[in-house]
Amino acid sequence: MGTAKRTTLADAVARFTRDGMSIAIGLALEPAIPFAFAHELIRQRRRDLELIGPISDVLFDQLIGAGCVRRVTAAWVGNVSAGLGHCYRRALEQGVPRRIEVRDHSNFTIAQALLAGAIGAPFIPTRTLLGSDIPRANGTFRESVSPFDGTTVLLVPAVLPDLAVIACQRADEEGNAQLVGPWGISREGALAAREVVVLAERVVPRREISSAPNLTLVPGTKVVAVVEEPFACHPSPLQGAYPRDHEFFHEYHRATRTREGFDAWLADWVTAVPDRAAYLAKLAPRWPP
Amino acid sequence: MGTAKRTTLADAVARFTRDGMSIAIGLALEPAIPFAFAHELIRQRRRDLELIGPISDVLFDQLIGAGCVRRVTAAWVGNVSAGLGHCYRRALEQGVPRRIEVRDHSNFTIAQALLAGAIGAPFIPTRTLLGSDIPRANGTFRESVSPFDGTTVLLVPAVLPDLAVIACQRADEEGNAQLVGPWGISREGALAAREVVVLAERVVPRREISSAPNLTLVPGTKVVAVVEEPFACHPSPLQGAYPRDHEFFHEYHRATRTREGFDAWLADWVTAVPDRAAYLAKLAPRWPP
Amino acid sequence: MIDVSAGELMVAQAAREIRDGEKVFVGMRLPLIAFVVAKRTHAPNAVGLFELGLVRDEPAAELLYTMGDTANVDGAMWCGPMLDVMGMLQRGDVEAGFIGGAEVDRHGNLNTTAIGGERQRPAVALPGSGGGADIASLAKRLIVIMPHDRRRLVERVSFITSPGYGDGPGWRERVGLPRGGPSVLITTLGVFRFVDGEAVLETYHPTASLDEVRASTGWEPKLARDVRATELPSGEVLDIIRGYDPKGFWTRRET
Amino acid sequence: MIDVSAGELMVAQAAREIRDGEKVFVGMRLPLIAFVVAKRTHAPNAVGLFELGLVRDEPAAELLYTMGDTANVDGAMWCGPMLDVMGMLQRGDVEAGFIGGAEVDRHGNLNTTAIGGERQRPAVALPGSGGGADIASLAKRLIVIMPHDRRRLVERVSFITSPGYGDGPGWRERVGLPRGGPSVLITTLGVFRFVDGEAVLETYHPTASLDEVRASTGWEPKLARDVRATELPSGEVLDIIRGYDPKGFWTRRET
Repeated sequence: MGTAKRTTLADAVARFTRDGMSIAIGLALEPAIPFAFAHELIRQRRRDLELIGPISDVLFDQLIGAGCVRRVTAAWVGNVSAGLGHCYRRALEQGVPRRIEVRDHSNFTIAQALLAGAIGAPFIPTRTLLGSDIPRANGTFRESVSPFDGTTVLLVPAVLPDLAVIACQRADEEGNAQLVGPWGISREGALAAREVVVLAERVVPRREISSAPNLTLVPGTKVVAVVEEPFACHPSPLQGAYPRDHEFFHEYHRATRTREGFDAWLADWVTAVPDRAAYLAKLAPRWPP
Repeated sequence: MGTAKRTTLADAVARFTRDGMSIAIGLALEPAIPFAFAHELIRQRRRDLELIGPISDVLFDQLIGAGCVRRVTAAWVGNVSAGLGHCYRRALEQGVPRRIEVRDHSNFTIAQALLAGAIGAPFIPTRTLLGSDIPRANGTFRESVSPFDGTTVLLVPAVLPDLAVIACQRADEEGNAQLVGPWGISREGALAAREVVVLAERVVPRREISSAPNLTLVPGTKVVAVVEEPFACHPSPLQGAYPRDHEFFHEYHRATRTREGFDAWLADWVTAVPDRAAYLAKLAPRWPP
Repeated sequence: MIDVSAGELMVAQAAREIRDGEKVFVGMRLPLIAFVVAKRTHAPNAVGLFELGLVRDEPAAELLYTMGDTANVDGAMWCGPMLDVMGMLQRGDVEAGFIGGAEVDRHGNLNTTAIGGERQRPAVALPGSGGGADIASLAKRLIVIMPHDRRRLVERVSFITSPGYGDGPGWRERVGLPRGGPSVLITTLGVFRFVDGEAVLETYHPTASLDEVRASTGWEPKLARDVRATELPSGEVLDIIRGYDPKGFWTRRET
Repeated sequence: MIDVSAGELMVAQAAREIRDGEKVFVGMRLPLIAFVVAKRTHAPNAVGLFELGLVRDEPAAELLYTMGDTANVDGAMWCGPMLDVMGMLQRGDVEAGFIGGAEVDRHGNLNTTAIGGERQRPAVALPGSGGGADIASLAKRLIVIMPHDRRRLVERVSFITSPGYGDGPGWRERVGLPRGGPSVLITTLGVFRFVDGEAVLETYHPTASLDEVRASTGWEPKLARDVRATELPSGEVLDIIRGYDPKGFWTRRET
């Protein structure tokens, strides 16, 4: 097996993302959020993206504020420990920097939508959200009746992302990616996607992967690019590698209350920073802790 | 947390099984089959059981031959490396030692039936088995049309076993069970069941479990009994502990061609053997290898 | 006055809502601390489920800012897919769950989606459901925690993110929800118990008053026959709360 | 005569059916050895999927008696739930799969369930589908391997466990199957290729003859215009087969 999948983050974003595509990212919920990937999307000025995920902590907020996003298919967009996401609010309330569409989900329905995609089912029937206004707002669900017991069910149709981005502790050069810690909907999202990009804290020899194959979240057969990118998830945590940088989230919250504040933050931490190494140099010495 | 769940195999079978119940067992397919549990079911003369599983290698065959079984809900019953299951054949073809009912599944539909049970969905829609005679033979599926794209789907209703039996390498005293190797439909089966009994090669302190919680197949909250029973899966393999005893399967195949042969085999290896320790003593020195 | 914050009172009350041996969707913020209190006092066998894919029966060793903090994984008994945890919830294996909201109405319906305007162009965009709507739909018992003012406790929420009792008794059954509904609404000012699908004021916090509760509620609240002051947390409970959140990050934040 | 067993001929032909880079449901018995041959000759980038929950791109280091043997887990790249592997199959991510059967008909339908009588009281009870019916339903291409005699190659199977082309062209689409169907039937006597939903004899093994194939088939088989003898395995291929199964457990067993 070759090493054709091993590449840099900039190359992976250049080759495997395009304007208008749907990207599932931040699938483990609060941990293992591939912020490095989002920042590179912003630097490469991708536009009209559909973001798919459960919650995203501030990753979705940043991409929305940077004008990369057309639609958010998610259960929650904000800043988990600080509160609201200011860019998300500005986009929805004022159309700043552009209007976005929201396709509302709950965590469970987006999980089921990606499960359906992962196993090739057209939909999954559920009893969550009956009576909620989310199904009406979402517009893609159907209410139905179970032919087995006559009870009401909500049918959640499959979601099939063009791309899923997975950050993890280790992967081999074929993309066999191992994630330790909560998986959230990472596996469903990766298996539902057409292609997967893996950001690994360490790229390791196959024998390290095959010594514990139960930890492999997604087999390399789905993976098109493997990037070794240490600290790719900062400020979110990666189990066994680094903790969450709570203060960074709170600073972001304070700094981005205004559009000008966000633009300054973005210039400071993303657009004026060529790559993750420079970002980490800028963080030092405060981080890693 | 107490140690009230820790017990012996005989006690677990006495307290948590009863005539007529449905038991999901052998859920990892060829490996990690809890033969020790099946033998104790036979010794305690449980009757009218419904067995639920994908394939079972010869575990289902033995329980059928011993007259414990009323119904088999499965994808396959036989002897994986040797061929047919003679007891299964005798039961179906001749009603010997008693008639049994078969509820036909494929591996994928029984997986989906238990997935539905595990996540509390009434059914899972699938495209497998369209055109097969299995749905008609099974009788519980419904053909339907996806309201999203008008395509035909088969609806597989949830299966909810009364009990699931899981064999694994290690578990703590609360029943947090960690299985290394292929999981087959073990997790779906355990989560779909009302109660779970765990047979662990080793019962370990909590800290060993929580050092790698991604390997926990089922949380202890579902588990009613934890039995430390080394070599509980012989002649099937348990990864990292012992290999498959191929010859034992082939001997069983040869020995059980007739009902008298099976009865002799059963007396020799099960009913005249008080417990797993005696079984292992009988196997020595040929096994463990 | 009384040296107890509203956050601490809420945590203490929330802890009382957890029964021993229960499986509870803990969520984050105040409920997370309530779980710690319950575990260390009357409910040592309670088990916490976290929707991102964690089950644990010992609280994390340090204060959590999110359920995904590394400290919440250390010592977990199970770690894996959200689907399995949500599956347990949908099956009916989970006794109770905590959620908060931006708006709640007298029937316990919660809005965390948007206020005013159209959904795609709201006056105020809120973060959304997360797992809240799932817990509200599927847990056997829902415990609601939120700040108390007239903009939040409203006659009718403008969007039902997390279903309570809809428009009253029988509604959950009619829409097809399999079980559950809010059992209690704990606010910065008091505690409402749901009776026949409607919030009934059971206690007002000693930091507040009955009049303040009435003035801050967007409907005329029903009062329990024996409406009274909320029981103060014991010294032991306050010690646990303050030991776990020494800076008051969650228990003394502005709401 | 020729010192090649029918099993070895079948393995060699089965290996030819695997293309480089494909994801293949390998199953067990002869196909497992075919996967080894393909990997070591023309298809070094083929990946094997095993329905019990394994994905691997190197064959196991020793002969497997079942796909769950410990040697098949050692060196695997992925190990976990069957549902994920079957899910890849249903999504259409799997190019090919192998299955066998007790009966096959001219349209490639397979029976592994029961022969004669009622389903609940058959004349002969067979083990059942296992994953065979799923592979037949959902793989892009199905490779069928089985012993050849008139009781097995029948005009019409008595029970369709694994759907082939039903009663002919268009049937799979009509019943709702998303793709696939048998591409080839490899027997102990020859190789049939499916054309317009019907098995056409492409080659007969040099260990057999055209007449023997005809006499052993339960229908009058269509013959390819250039029907010919099956290509013998090269010395390299035979070495791989015999190196992997030195005792001929699978390649020389009585069928």
